[in-house]
Amino acid sequence: MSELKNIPYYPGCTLNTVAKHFEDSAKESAETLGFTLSELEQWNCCGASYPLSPDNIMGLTGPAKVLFEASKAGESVTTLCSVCYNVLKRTNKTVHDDKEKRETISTFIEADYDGSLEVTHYLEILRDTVGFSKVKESVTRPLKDIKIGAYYGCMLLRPFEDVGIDDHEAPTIIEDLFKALGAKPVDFPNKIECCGAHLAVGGKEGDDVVKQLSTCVMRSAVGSGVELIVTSCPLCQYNLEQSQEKAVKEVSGYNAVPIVYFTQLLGLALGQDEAKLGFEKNVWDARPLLKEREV
Amino acid sequence: MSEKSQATAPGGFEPKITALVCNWCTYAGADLAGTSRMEYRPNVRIVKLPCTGRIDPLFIIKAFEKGADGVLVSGCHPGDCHYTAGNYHSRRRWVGFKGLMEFTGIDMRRLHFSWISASEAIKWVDLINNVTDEVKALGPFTDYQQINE
Amino acid sequence: MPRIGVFVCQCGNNIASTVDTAKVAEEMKDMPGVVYTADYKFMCSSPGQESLKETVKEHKLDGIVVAACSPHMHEKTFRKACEKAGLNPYKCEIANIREQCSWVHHDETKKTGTIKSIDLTRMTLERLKRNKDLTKISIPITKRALVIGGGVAGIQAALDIADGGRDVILVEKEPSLGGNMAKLSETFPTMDCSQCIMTPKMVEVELHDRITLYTYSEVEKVDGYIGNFTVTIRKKARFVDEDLCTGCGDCWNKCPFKIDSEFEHGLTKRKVIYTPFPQAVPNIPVIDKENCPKIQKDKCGACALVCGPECIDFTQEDKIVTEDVGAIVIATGFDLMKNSKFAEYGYGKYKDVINGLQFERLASASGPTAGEIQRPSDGKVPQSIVFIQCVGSRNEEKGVSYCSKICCMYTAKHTMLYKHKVHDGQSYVFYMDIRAGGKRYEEFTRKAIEEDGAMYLRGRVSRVYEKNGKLVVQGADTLSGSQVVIEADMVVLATALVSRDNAADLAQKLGVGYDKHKFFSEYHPKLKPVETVTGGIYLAGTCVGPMDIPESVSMGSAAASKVQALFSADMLDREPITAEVAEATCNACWDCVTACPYTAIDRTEIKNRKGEVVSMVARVNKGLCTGCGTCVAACRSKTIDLAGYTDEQVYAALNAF
Amino acid sequence: MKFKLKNENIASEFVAHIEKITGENAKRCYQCGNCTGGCPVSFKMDHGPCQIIRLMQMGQDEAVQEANSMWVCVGCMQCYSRCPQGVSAANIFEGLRQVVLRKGEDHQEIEDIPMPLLKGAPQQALVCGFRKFVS
Ligand SMILES: Cc1cc2nc3c(=O)[nH]c(=O)nc-3n(C[C@H](O)[C@H](O)[C@H](O)COP(=O)(O)OP(=O)(O)OC[C@H]3O[C@@H](n4cnc5c(N)ncnc54)[C@H](O)[C@@H]3O)c2cc1C
Ligand SMILES: Cc1cc2nc3c(=O)[nH]c(=O)nc-3n(C[C@H](O)[C@H](O)[C@H](O)COP(=O)(O)OP(=O)(O)OC[C@H]3O[C@@H](n4cnc5c(N)ncnc54)[C@H](O)[C@@H]3O)c2cc1C
Ligand code: SF4
Ligand code: SF4
Ligand code: SF4
Ligand code: SF4
Ligand code: SF4
Ligand code: SF4
Ligand code: SF4
Ligand code: SF4
Repeated sequence: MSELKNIPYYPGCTLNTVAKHFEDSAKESAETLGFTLSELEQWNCCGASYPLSPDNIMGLTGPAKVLFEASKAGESVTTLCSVCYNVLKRTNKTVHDDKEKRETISTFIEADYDGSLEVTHYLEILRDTVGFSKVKESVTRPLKDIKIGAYYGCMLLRPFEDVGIDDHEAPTIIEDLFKALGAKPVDFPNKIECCGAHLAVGGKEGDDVVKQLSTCVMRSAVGSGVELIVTSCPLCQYNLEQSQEKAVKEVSGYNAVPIVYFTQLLGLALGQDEAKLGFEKNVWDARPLLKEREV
Repeated sequence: MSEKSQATAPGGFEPKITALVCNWCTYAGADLAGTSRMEYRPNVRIVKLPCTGRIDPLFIIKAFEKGADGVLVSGCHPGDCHYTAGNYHSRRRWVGFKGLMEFTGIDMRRLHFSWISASEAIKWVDLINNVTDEVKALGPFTDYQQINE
Repeated sequence: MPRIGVFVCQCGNNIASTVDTAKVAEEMKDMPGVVYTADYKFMCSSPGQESLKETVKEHKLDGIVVAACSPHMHEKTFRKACEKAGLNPYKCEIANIREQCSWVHHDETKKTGTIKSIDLTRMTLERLKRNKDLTKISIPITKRALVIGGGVAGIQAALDIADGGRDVILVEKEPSLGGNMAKLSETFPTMDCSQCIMTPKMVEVELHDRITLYTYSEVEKVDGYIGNFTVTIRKKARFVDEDLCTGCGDCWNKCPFKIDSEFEHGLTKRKVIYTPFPQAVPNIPVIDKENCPKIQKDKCGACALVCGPECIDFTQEDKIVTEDVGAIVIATGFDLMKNSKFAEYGYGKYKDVINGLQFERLASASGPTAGEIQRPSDGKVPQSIVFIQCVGSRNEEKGVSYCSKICCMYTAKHTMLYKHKVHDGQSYVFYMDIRAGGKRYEEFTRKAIEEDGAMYLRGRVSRVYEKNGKLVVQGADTLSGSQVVIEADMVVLATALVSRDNAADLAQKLGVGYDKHKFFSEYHPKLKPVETVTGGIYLAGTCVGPMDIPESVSMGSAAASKVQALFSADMLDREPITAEVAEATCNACWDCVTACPYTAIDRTEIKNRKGEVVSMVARVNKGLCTGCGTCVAACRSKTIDLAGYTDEQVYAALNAF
Repeated sequence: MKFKLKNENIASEFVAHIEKITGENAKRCYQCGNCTGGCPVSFKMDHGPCQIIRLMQMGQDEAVQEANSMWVCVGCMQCYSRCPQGVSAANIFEGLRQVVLRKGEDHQEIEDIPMPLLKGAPQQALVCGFRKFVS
C-alpha cells in the first residue's frame, strides 16, 4: 500500500454538484487510508450512458476523450459513480478490443488512445488495492452492527463480461466492505434490481415507473430488516430518496430509513469528523440512527 | 502405349485430370453418380486410396509429371473420416503443401482440394465438370513433364 | 514374368452399350505380363465365376484384373473365387468401368467409354503387378469382457454378456452398484418403483458366477487392442475386509461422526464408515478416509471395537489388479450440472431450491423423509411447488447447447408424484417446449396437466428470491405475453445432464473419441450407435448423451450383443491392409507415431544379443492398425508403407495414366 | 392482433436495419421469455421485450414501432444478462429509439420537464434522459 499515493480520479458531471457530499466523503476516507483521489486536470461528461447500438460511435467519443485525458495522468482511473464506471469501463473495453472503432474515435477526438488504461471503481480500490482487512484495521468508529442494505442497482454489475466488479447475480463487495466497518449487512432481494434510472426525467411513462421500481427496492430492503441503505450512484440515491418520500406519504405504516452514500459511512468509521461528511445533505438523515447506536 | 491417350475425339485440347480420392466417401460418391446415371466430363481418372491421410504430396507431383493437366484430391468431410482423423492430418499437410505448390509456380487452378461425401454425387459431377472446363481453358500443363524429360 | 488374366464384363448392356468391351480386352492382350484376356456377359453370375476359376487354373494365372462394376459391389465375390481357384485373393483387382465409366458417359458411339475403360483397366493392371500375396490377419480373442460403470446400462450389459456364458469384470467407482437409477423414486412412463426393479438386478450381478465385481474401483490403464486388452484396475482401500464383513451395520451405528450424504445429495447425513444406501450392493461399508479421525490423526477407532468379525483394518492400502479382456463396454453415465452457475435461482442459497434428484429422494419411500414431500428448510409440506425446466440446458450462454431430453418427462412425473402425495398441493411448471417423444410419453405429460392439474407456463424463469419465508419466482408466460410472479414453498430445478467430469480422461485412456460436451462418440450415430472407432470398445447409456432408462437398457443389451458376436469366433479376421515398417531405414523420428490416429505405432527397442539396446525403431501393432495410411504419408524416409496400397502400387497406377 | 404474414415481412428491411445497427440477430431468440420475465419495466410496455423480438422475427415493422416499449426500457441490461441465447433486447430497444431520433423526432420536450426536477435531479439523469429521448 505504500506505493499508493495519488489515484487519478474522474468525478463526472454529478459529483461536483448535486452529489458533492459523495465526493467529499470519498476524498476524506482516501486521505485517512493514506492516499489521494486526485481529480483529472481536464475532463468532460461521459454521457451517462454507454451507447447500446454499436454503430453509434459519437456516443463513444465523450468517454473516450475522458479516458485519453486520464491516460495522461497515470495507468488507471477511478470513479465513484456507478454510471461513470459503467460507461468508462465499457468504452475502454470497446476501444481496446475493436481496432476499427478505435481508429474512428481517434479521428473524432483528435487523440490516440488504445484502451490500455485500467478503469476501476473506488470499491475495487478498497477491495483489491487497499484490502478490506487493511480497511478494517483503520476503523476507529465501528458501525455497531447497524443493519446495512447494500443497493447495487444495474450499472455496477451489468453486463457482467464488460463490467464484472463482482458476481452479477449475487454480489457481495459492498457487504464485505461494511463487514469490515463493523456493520451487519442484510441481504435483500431487490439489491440488484433497477431503480428506474433516467426515467426520473423520462417522458410520459417515466416518473410513475421510477416510483414503482424504487419503492419496490425500498420495501424489499425495509421488509428484510434493513435499517439503512447505502448506494454508490447519485442517480440511485436520488431515485430512492424521491420514492421514499412518496412511500411515506402514500403507504401507511411505512418506516423510512436513511439512505446515504457508502463513502459517508466509510469516512465515519475511519474516524473522520461527521460534519465533513455531508450527512445534512441526505434527504433521509442517518445521524439520529447513528446517534442512537452510539457510533 | 506409352503415348498420352486421347480422352475424346480429336479436335480441341482434352485435359487429363487425375483424382486422388478416399475409398469411403468420395469414391462411393463417384459410384453414386454412376448408379444415378448422371453424366460428367470423361477426362478424369480416379486413383483410389484408403484415406486422404494416405495421400503423399509426392503423388500429386508425380501425377503432374506424368502429364496430368489438373489434379484433384478429395475425401470425407472433416469430422466424418472413416479413420477418425486422417483427413485432419491431410488437411493440415495440404496447407503447407499448397504454399509449396504455389511457390513452385503451379497455377492453383490446376490443383483442387475438396470434401465429397458418399451421398454427394451431384457435388462430384459439378466438381469434375468445373475442374475439367477450367483446366481446359488453361491449356496443357507441360512444366513438369519437361522437368521429367 | 507375371501371368495375368484380364476379364472385361459387359454387364448385359450396362457396360456394353457405351463401352466396346471386346476392344478393351483386345487392347490388354499386348500389355506385358498379360497372358489371357476375355470379355464376358455377366462376370458375377455363377457361370461367370466358374469360368474365371477354370481360367485361373488352366492358364496358371498369378493375378487377375476384372474390369466390371465398382469394387464396392463385387470385389469380395471375385476375390473369393480366386481363393477357391488357389490364387491369393489379394492378387485380384477390379477396374471400375461401370459406375465410374459406362454409366456416366453416355456416348453411344462407345468412343469415350472405350478409351476411358482402357485407361482404367491399364492403371489397374499396372497396380496389380505390384500386388503381393497377403493373408488375413488372425488375432486370438480373450473371451472375457470388462464393463466400466455399474449403473443400469452397465448392469444390463454385464448380465447379458454373463448370461451368454462369458466372464465379465464389472468396475464401479462408487462403493455400491446402482448409479443414478438407484436414487429415483418412481419411473416414467409406467410409474414403477425404481428400487423395486433395480435392486433385484443389482443382487443378480453380485450373485452371478460369471461376474467379478470390483466396486470402489477405477480403471487406471488400458493396453492392447480388440480381443486382447490388458486392464489395470485400482481397488481403492475400503479399510474393511470384504471377505469377512457380514454387513451387520454395527460399525456405522457406532461411528460418531456425520457427513453430508452424497447419495442423498446433502438432504441428510451419513456416517464416516458407511454404505451409500441401505440396499447397497455389495452391502459392505467403506471408511471415508478424508473424514475419519482415526486414519487422519489416530483418534477414535470405535468401529473397529464393535466389529465382531474384526474386519476393519485402518492400514489397508489401494490394490492394483490387472485383468485380460477381449472387449470393453463403457457405461459411466451422467452427472447433473452444478447449479451454482445459476445464482439467479438461488440454489445453495435457499434450502428449498433443490434439483431433480433431490426431489426424487424426497419422493422415494426409502429416502430421508420416507417418501413424504417436505421442505428441506423446515420439514413443512409445501402447498405449492414451482418446477423450472431447461435449467442449464438449451442455454449456450451459461450452460450447454443441447436438450437434456429426459427432464420434461421427469418434471411431469414429479408433478404427479407431488399431487398423489399432497392432494391439495399445486404445482407450476415453467417450460420452453414439452419434449415427450416416446411410446406413451405424450399421454403421460397430458395426464399431468389434465388429470393431476399441473399448471404449465410457457416461459423461462428469470429469478427466484426469498420473501417472508416464501420463494418468489419471477418469470414469463410467453403465451399470454405476461410477466408472472408466483410465491411458492419450494422450487425444483430440472438441471441439465452433463458428462462425468472424468470422461475425457477415461476416453484418452481407452483411445475413444468424445464430443465437445465430453460425451463419448459413437462410431456412427445411426448405424453404429454402440460401437466406438476403436475396435472392441463399446458404449452404453448416458455416457453417450442424455437418455432415459429404456434407452440406456437397450444400449446395454446392444453393446452386450456386439460383445457376444465378437466372442463367437475364436480368432478375429482382419483385412491385411496394415502399415509395415522397414526397420533398417527407420530413423526414429516418430513422425508416424504422432500421425497415427489410433496410436497403433510403438517405439520399440532393438537389442543386440547381449540384451543391450542398440537402436529404436517404429513398430506397427497390427491389432490396432486400421490401414488408413496416414503414417505412410508422414514418414519422410519412406520407411513405413501400407500393404495393399504401397507407394509402388500407387505410383504404378499414376504412371499408367 | 391479426395479420397476414407475407414473404416480404420475413425479409423486412426495417428489421435488417435494426439488426445491423444493433449488432443483434433476432433469429437467435427462441422466445423463452426470460427477458420479459426479468425486465423491471415490462409491466409498463405494450409488448414485453420477447414479444417485440417476436414481432421483429415476423417482420411486423409497424407493431414494433408503435409500441411504447422502446421508450420504457431503462437499459438495465437484465434481459441480456440472463438471456440464454445472448440476445440483448436492450440493444434492440436502443436501435429502435435511434431510428426515431435520427429522423429528428423527439420523444420528450425539454420544456415539459418540471422545473424542480430540472434543478433537483442529478445531472447524469438529464444527460442520459436527453440522450435516450431527444435527437
Ligand atoms: C431427476 C431424474 C429423474 C429421472 N427419472 C427417470 C424416470 O422416471 N424414468 C426413466 O426412464 N429415466 C429417468 N431418469 C434417467 C435415468 O436416471 C438414466 O437414464 C439412467 O440412470 C442412466 O443410467 P446409466 O447407467 O447410463 O448411468 P448412471 O446411472 O449414471 O450410472 C453410471 C455408473 O458408472 C459409474 N462410473 C462413473 N464413472 C466411472 C468410472 N470412471 N469408473 C467406474 N465407474 C464409473 C457411476 O458411479 C455410476 O454408478 C431420471 C434422471 C434424473 C436426473
Ligand atoms: C418422412 C420421414 C422422414 C424420416 N427421416 C429420418 C431421419 O432423417 N433420420 C432418422 O434417423 N430417421 C428418420 N425417419 C425414421 C426412419 O425412417 C425409421 O426410424 C426407420 O426407417 C425404421 O426402420 P424399421 O426397420 O424399424 O422399419 P421399416 O423401415 O418400416 O422397415 C420394416 C420392413 O418390414 C417389412 N414388413 C412389414 N410387414 C412385414 C411382414 N409381415 N412380413 C415381412 N416383412 C414385413 C416392410 O416391408 C419393411 O421393409 C424418418 C421417417 C419418416 C416417415
Ligand atoms: S460383375 Fe458387376 S458389371 Fe459384371 S455383370 Fe456383375 S454386376 Fe454387372
Ligand atoms: S461391523 Fe464389521 S461386519 Fe458389521 S458391517 Fe461393519 S465391518 Fe462389516
Ligand atoms: S474410526 Fe472413523 S469410521 Fe471408525 S467409528 Fe471412528 S470416525 Fe467412524
Ligand atoms: S427435456 Fe425438456 S426440460 Fe429437459 S432440456 Fe429438453 S426441453 Fe428442457
Ligand atoms: S495405417 Fe493408419 S492406423 Fe495403421 S499405423 Fe498407419 S496411421 Fe496408424
Ligand atoms: S516416420 Fe518413418 S522414420 Fe520416422 S519413426 Fe516412423 S517409420 Fe521411422
Ligand atoms: S431471453 Fe433471449 S432468447 Fe429468451 S425471449 Fe428474451 S431475447 Fe429471446
Ligand atoms: S434493458 Fe430494458 S428491456 Fe432489458 S430488462 Fe432492462 S428495461 Fe427491460
